[in-house]
Amino acid sequence: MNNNVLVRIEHLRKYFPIKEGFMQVKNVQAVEDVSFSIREGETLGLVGESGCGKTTLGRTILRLHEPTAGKIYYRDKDITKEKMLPYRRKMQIIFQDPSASLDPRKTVCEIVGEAIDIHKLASGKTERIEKIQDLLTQVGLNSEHCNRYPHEFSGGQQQRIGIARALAVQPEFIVCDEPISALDVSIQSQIVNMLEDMQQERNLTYLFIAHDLSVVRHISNRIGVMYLGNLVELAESNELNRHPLHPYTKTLLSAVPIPDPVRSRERKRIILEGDIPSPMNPPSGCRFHTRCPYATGRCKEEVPELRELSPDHFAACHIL
Amino acid sequence: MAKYVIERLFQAVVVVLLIASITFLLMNLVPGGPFLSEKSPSPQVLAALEAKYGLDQPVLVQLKTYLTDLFHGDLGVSFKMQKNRPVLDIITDMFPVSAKIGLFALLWAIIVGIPLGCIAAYHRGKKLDSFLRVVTTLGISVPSFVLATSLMILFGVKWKLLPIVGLSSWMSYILPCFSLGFLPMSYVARLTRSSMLDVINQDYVRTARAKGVPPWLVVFKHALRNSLIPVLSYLGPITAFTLTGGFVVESVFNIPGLGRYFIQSILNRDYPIIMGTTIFLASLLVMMNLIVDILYKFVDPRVDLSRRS
Amino acid sequence: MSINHILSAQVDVEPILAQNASFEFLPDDFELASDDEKANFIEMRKSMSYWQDAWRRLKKNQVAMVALYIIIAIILFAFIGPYFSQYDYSQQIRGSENIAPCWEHPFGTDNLGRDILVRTMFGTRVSLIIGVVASLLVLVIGATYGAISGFIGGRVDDVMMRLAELIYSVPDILVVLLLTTVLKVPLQNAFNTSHLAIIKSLGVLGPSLVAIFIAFGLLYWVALARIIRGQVLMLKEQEFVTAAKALGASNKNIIKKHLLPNCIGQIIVTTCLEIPAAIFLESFLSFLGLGVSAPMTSLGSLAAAALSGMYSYTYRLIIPSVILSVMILSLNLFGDGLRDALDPRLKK
Amino acid sequence: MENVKNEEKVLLEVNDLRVSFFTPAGEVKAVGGISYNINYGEVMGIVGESGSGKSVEAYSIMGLLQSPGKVVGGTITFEGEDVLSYNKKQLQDFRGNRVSMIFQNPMTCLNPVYTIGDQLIEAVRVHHKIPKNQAWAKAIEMLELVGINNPDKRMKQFPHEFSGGMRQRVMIAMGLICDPKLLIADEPTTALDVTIQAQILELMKEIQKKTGMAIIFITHNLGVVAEICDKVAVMYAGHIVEKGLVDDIFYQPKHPYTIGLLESMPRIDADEYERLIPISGTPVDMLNPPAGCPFGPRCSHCMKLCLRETPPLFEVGDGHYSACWLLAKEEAKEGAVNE
Amino acid sequence: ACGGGGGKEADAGFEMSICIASEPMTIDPQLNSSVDGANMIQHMFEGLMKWKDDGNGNAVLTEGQAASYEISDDGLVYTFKLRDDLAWSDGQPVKASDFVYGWQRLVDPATAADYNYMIDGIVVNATEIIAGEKEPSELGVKALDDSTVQITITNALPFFIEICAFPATYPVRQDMIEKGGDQWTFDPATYIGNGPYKMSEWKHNSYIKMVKNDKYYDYANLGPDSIKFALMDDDNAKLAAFKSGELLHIWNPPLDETQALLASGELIAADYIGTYYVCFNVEADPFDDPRVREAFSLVIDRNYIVEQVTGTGEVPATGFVPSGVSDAAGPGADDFRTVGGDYYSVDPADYKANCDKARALLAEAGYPNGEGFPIVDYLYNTMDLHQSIAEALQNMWQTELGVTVTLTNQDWGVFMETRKNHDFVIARNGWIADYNDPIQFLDQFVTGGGNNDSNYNNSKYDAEIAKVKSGKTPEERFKAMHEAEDVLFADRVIAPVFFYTQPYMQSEKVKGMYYTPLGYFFFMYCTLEE
Ligand SMILES: Nc1ncnc2c1ncn2[C@@H]1O[C@H](COP(=O)(O)OP(=O)(O)OP(=O)(O)O)[C@@H](O)[C@H]1O
Ligand SMILES: Nc1ncnc2c1ncn2[C@@H]1O[C@H](COP(=O)(O)OP(=O)(O)OP(=O)(O)O)[C@@H](O)[C@H]1O
Ligand SMILES: [Mg+2]
Ligand SMILES: [Mg+2]
Repeated sequence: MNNNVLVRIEHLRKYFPIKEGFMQVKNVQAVEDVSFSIREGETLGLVGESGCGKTTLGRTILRLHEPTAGKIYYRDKDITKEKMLPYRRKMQIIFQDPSASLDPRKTVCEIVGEAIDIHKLASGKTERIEKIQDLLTQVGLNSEHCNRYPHEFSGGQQQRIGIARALAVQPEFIVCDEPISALDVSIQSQIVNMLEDMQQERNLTYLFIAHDLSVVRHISNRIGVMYLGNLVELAESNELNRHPLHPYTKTLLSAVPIPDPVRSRERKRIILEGDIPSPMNPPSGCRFHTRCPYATGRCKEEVPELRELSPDHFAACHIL
Repeated sequence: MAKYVIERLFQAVVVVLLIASITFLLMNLVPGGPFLSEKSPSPQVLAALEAKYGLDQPVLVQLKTYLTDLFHGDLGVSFKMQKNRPVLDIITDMFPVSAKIGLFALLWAIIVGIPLGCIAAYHRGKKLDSFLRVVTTLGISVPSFVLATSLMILFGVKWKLLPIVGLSSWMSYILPCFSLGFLPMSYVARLTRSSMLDVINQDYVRTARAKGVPPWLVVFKHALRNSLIPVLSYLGPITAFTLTGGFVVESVFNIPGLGRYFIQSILNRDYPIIMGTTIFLASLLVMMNLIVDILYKFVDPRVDLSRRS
Repeated sequence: MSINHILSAQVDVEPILAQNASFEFLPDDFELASDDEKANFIEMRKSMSYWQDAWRRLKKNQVAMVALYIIIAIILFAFIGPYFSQYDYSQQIRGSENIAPCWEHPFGTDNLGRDILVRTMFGTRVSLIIGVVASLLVLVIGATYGAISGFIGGRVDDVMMRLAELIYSVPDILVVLLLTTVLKVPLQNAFNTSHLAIIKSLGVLGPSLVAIFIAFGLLYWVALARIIRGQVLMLKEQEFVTAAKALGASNKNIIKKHLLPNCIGQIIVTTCLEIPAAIFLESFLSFLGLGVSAPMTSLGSLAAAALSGMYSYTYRLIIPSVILSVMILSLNLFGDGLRDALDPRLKK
Repeated sequence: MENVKNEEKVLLEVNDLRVSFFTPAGEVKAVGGISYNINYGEVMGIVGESGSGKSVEAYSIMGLLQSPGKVVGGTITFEGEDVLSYNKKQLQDFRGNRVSMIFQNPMTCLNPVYTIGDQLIEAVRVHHKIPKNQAWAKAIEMLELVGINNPDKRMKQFPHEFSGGMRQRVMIAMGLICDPKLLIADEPTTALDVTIQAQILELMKEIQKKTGMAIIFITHNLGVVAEICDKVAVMYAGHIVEKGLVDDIFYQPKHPYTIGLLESMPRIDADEYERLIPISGTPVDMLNPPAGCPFGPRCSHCMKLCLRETPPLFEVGDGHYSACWLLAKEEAKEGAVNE
Repeated sequence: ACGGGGGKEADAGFEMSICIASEPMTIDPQLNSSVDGANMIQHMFEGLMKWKDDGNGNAVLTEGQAASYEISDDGLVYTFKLRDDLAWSDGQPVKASDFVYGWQRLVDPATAADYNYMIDGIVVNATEIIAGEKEPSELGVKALDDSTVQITITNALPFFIEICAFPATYPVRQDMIEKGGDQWTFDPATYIGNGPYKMSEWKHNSYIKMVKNDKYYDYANLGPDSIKFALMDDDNAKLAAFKSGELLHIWNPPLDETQALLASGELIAADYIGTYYVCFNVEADPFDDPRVREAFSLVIDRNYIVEQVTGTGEVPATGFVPSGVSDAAGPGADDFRTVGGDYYSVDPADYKANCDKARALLAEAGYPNGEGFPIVDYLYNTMDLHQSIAEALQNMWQTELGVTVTLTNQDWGVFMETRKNHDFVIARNGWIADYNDPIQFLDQFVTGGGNNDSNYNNSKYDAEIAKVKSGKTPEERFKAMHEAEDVLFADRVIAPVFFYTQPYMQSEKVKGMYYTPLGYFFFMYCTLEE
């Protein structure tokens, strides 16, 4: 890992317009004013409740959604308005649900080969096949699997196919959008290890999205916590785990179940009241104030800035 | 909701006008004209007729005149089939006849078709299902002229059970309504079956069973309502078509309905009637689609009318 | 925690062994198994391609298989049958008019002394061709249109769907009439002068039929387009489409390679329903004089013509109607089976 | 907890239950002979990976197996009655009333076209002929119990107006509304995110304390099991490979699969980065279940014997069972040597 | 004669339910141009002359509203004396002026009546009025007083008296037409007639019902209490309704049933003055060669067609003007066909010889055994009958001549336009007379004539027709007409196939119906016998 910034986003916003009534349009504010940077070779974890905008953020960075506002830089080049085809080779994504992300009517060969065809990475048929088999071996599948269909594989194997597809273009940066949440416990660790190995071998940079802090903590160098479209905390991963600052991060940490009966009996949980507000009309001020046990009048009115509270530890909260 | 309906009605007017214009142009492009006959009328007569009905104008001028008249509620008079009779009279005369038969046909199609579909889905893969599938597919594979004529000959001539000509008593409705409704019935049954199959394995149906709800209630309360949407979508246009009658059924049973008239008007190149019936049918179709869209909301509360693209 | 943890806790095996008398330990039982042995142990499911697998499932579907056999029989009847007949569809045998079914003419003869059996064979052939060609046309156009409309979405979708609605309401007979007349001369010339066998054979069917195909292509795809559009609207949100986008695939490729293949079930079923629609349209148009050119015939026109002899020659109506119904029935039942077989989601 | 527990009285007994699916591809032995008991007021966890037969087993108890699934052997005894021999009427009365079930996916388990109120009331009224307003009151009471604010208003809303967590709570309310003796919760929190999962777990603990019903809690998340269960059964490929009290399983695991599971999970409380230890290999295909120990191919200590014979459940402690030949290794070796 | 017939039996006494066709285009006497319309009009209106039963079911011409008439010696002035017991169905007297109005209305360009050609060139000034050059009031039809109508014609035409029985010349009520406007025919209140029956109900596309007109002079002798013309277009439905007893009289049962029905006597083939023929486009290659046309005509096995294909008693055609059209001597004597003779033999025994001759002709024209003959297309309009005939013709041409003929059918509208535009090589054609005179047929082929679909162009022929038009005596006229037909056949412009019949079925219980070979059937004196 070095300190070169690979991907940087500034004040990124993504709103989804939704038709409401006659000629009216409302916006789902899925990502609201998020800025951070990812250094080359590092893994940035991104956690948050379901629906808080993690996937949207990840996809917006890849311009699979067009950003509503803000800028995306790749190696200091502003790619917010660029043609994406050349960057598709550099930036890839691994999806949450492996079975949904593989076309059920394509063989593994066709799925992995598609990337090679699009970017014309192979000069001939044989080279193409070789490349594909090479990739499959790398992700722990063998070449016999080449002519099978996704439904013939288990979840873990399907995720491997997805990873092979992402690796086919030899990317530098991969958005891992909850790559393990749909997998079985016994398989999760295989994939996590594999991602780690790949990173080692190819000096990859990951944006690792999940809502399970324990996995994210394991794999990430730094972790960002999102709540309702906002980035509320960002810190080095052990730091975040040991000294969470934002009330929401604390809740999140306390909610992770611990596979240890005694400790889990002892543990005190912070249970949040109420549900996540709708991103269509988010609360004013700090978006967390409606559920925050420490909310004050100020939280209702003023949007907290993401401040560096200790070195490399940022949080957005008025009471800190 | 009201806003939505108004918006849709506005769209409907535009669509119908477009249809009217296209049909008008098409109609004029097709060879033949209303005044041709085996003994062709003398050129003077022809010229007089064309002048009388405005056919001597360029087509676009005719179209403009037609549309202006249309806005004043004037659909013109028949050129040929019922010479000089106002088209509006003809439609108001015939539509109720077609509609009455169509309504009964639809009723039977729905009342029989939906339960048949449910039963077939519930017995999926069993003998009964196969049997019902064959019957309903037959419904869409027998040409209507074969069905109608055979029924007429069997019931009217061979067994003399039912009257054949016209609509003299309720008995005379049986055969036409049955023939007209057989295809929609089969279609509805097929649709119900297939959408029911999608629904019957849904988690909430299992939830209902887990609550101890008896099987028939599970099917007719929990599964049916959720599988109605495709059936409704089908029923929209088909209602419009059935209410305006079927050419074959109306010819065979000699029912003075709109369906037969529509086809005949084309064959006779009776321009005002072609236009009138087309506009009427298109309006009905658009209206039915609107009604169906509103019904969606009642069947399924998740449907958000304003969000349909 | 490790294996030692388990090894440290040993149990008394005798009572358990006692339950299963035939069981005995072998000397090398407690040696570690090699990787090969493990690999052999899991008997991998036989690798089958998508189509092999679909075919296997189809074969298990009795209704679909019976339907398939009937379809094959009908195809043989229509395409091979005439070679076994000593008559031709237009051959008028003087003195053999209006013969009831007999050994010489199993389906009898018509008022011009033509063998109805061979005419039925040709009629079946024509109807099949009409059904298949027309529905293929519908398929290609409807699927493309629907997929584009659904995939692009937004304004384009709005406009395309309104256009489809328009087409739905324009009187089809007018269009067929127009096409027949507009196309008559050029087609006739093409038929008469062309040396291509295929165009010549189209000539036998007549210009109206070509017009019907075109009309089908122009008008009847609306239903299919709507269905495909709905399906595409759903599919395009699927992650494998996003994945293709992320790889940089073009819209055209996404539609062609991912969206359409995944609508195959819907496409098959709708196409199977289009087949009778096409056949009926032809017979209805024959009825209006816009169908296949005499003396060539179709099942629809055979049936329509038989209506004029319902009392004296009832079998002339029954024969084509039954073949028609059975044909459409089998096509649909087979289509249903194919849909099920092609749906990998149904696979467990 | 102890005070409400009807100590040691068996509520449900499952004995050698076998369930198969007869698919076109062949017989899928989804459950291959499992046995366990649950006492009144007990919470039993069933863990195991996806496809190991947890749900199928639960459905068999409820009589909800869909074709082509069939119970091909074993018995299920509930309060002394043989559930498998119930006729339709008895089964209807049994379901929802004496045993109720919460399903895996709260988003799809409520009928989208009826209001929450309708569905809750229906659950009462199929079993008790009580007037509507009484049922209504009861439903409101249940919604309050599961912590839904403003139940009066909520009763008239449709499922899509509820969030996932709230729907799961409605499902729980529906499960509890007839005061069942046993609640089967099939992965009630898997589809929810951690904060809501925590809410639901708290809620279930609380209710269990109040009503004293027994719960079968199906999940594959060991963390969740650690929080809520008294007993645990670990399933693998249609078999129970280990069962025992929760502390036994977590602190004294005696099956390589259980050990693997515990080890493969990253711990939120770990102090240093340590590489995860995955269970290698992929789960077995239930269409061709191997003759020996189904876990064999993935087990790093797999022995020749494992590939030949399915290990029986050995009792390794008080109520703690494990099915692994390793437990017999030394014994048998000695035996063999002795001979 | 009560009860029976129709759906509702008990109430209305004897109802004669008939189906001859579907909804008529119009029942306005002047505007009507169809046979079915004419049949209905003739029951509700009456002209100066009318048709009556000769006792054998054949109609003969007799005085109608006129009590008597006189013809001037030069045969140009007809003076009709009206009966004195005439009244319209609303009770108003029928006056001579009503007749004048009717005749004038026929030629008034504002009316745009198709059938103004019936008196075009016959009645004085008609041509000029039609062309808009003179006022309708200048027509040679005058009311001398309230009960005398005087008509002046340009030539002495024996058939003129028959035109006076033709619907287009019926009197109509000016006040009603002005009151009801274009729609006066639809409402029984404005559709006031002077015939034996009056319209009581018109259920569009279902039936037209008429009841006895108590103001009619012969009211006491009328038969059915009501006549119901069912308006149907499905042949099977008609037959079914006839078989089930709902209809007592129908026309045109389904094609394939006719042979059996004719054999059993249920179907009757009434004479009908009309010819079914094949016309060639004489300007289009290869039919610009009369030898080719003759060859095509000769190989038509007309006997086969009338026996096997049509099967309703049609007569193989041996010329253009059909049998049944009277010659100079008038009705009763030899008819035009017999006098004119056959242009070729239709004796089955001669068929082979005909074919041989045809092949020889074709070879002569440069196509031995059909070699080198282009593919020609036979055009017909959609109808079972036409299709069967087309198929039979195609077969004959192909097998006997070795040529290739394709068939094209077109919908009526397109067909009419194609044929009128001469956009064909061979086409089906047919002609039905409106009155009993050969000129009805022969007039067609004058150069540039509106119905000269063949594009035939022969000054000799034109001259003969001109002679007919200006002919002062019947003999003169008929001689010219025979000569014209000869010219036509010398040129082989057409290939007649058969002379029409009008097949009908009528319940055996019904008696007293009579008809003309022009297709007019009269039911007003029918009775029902149990
Ligand atoms: N295409 C879209 N149109 C409208 N709203 C959308 C769209 N995609 C996402 N959203 C909304 O944006 C918000 C953020 O969604 P997103 O998928 O990014 O959440 P997430 O954090 O990835 O959740 P999860 O953990 O469940 O995957 C949600 O409220 C979602 O409903
Ligand atoms: N309808 C069915 N047809 C065929 N096989 C089935 C069917 N339902 C379940 N199975 C098989 O039964 C086995 C057990 O499935 P089950 O649903 O009980 O797993 P589970 O343990 O609940 O998994 P999960 O954690 O994913 O819910 C699986 O191998 C599955 O393939
Ligand atoms: Mg997400
Ligand atoms: Mg499960």
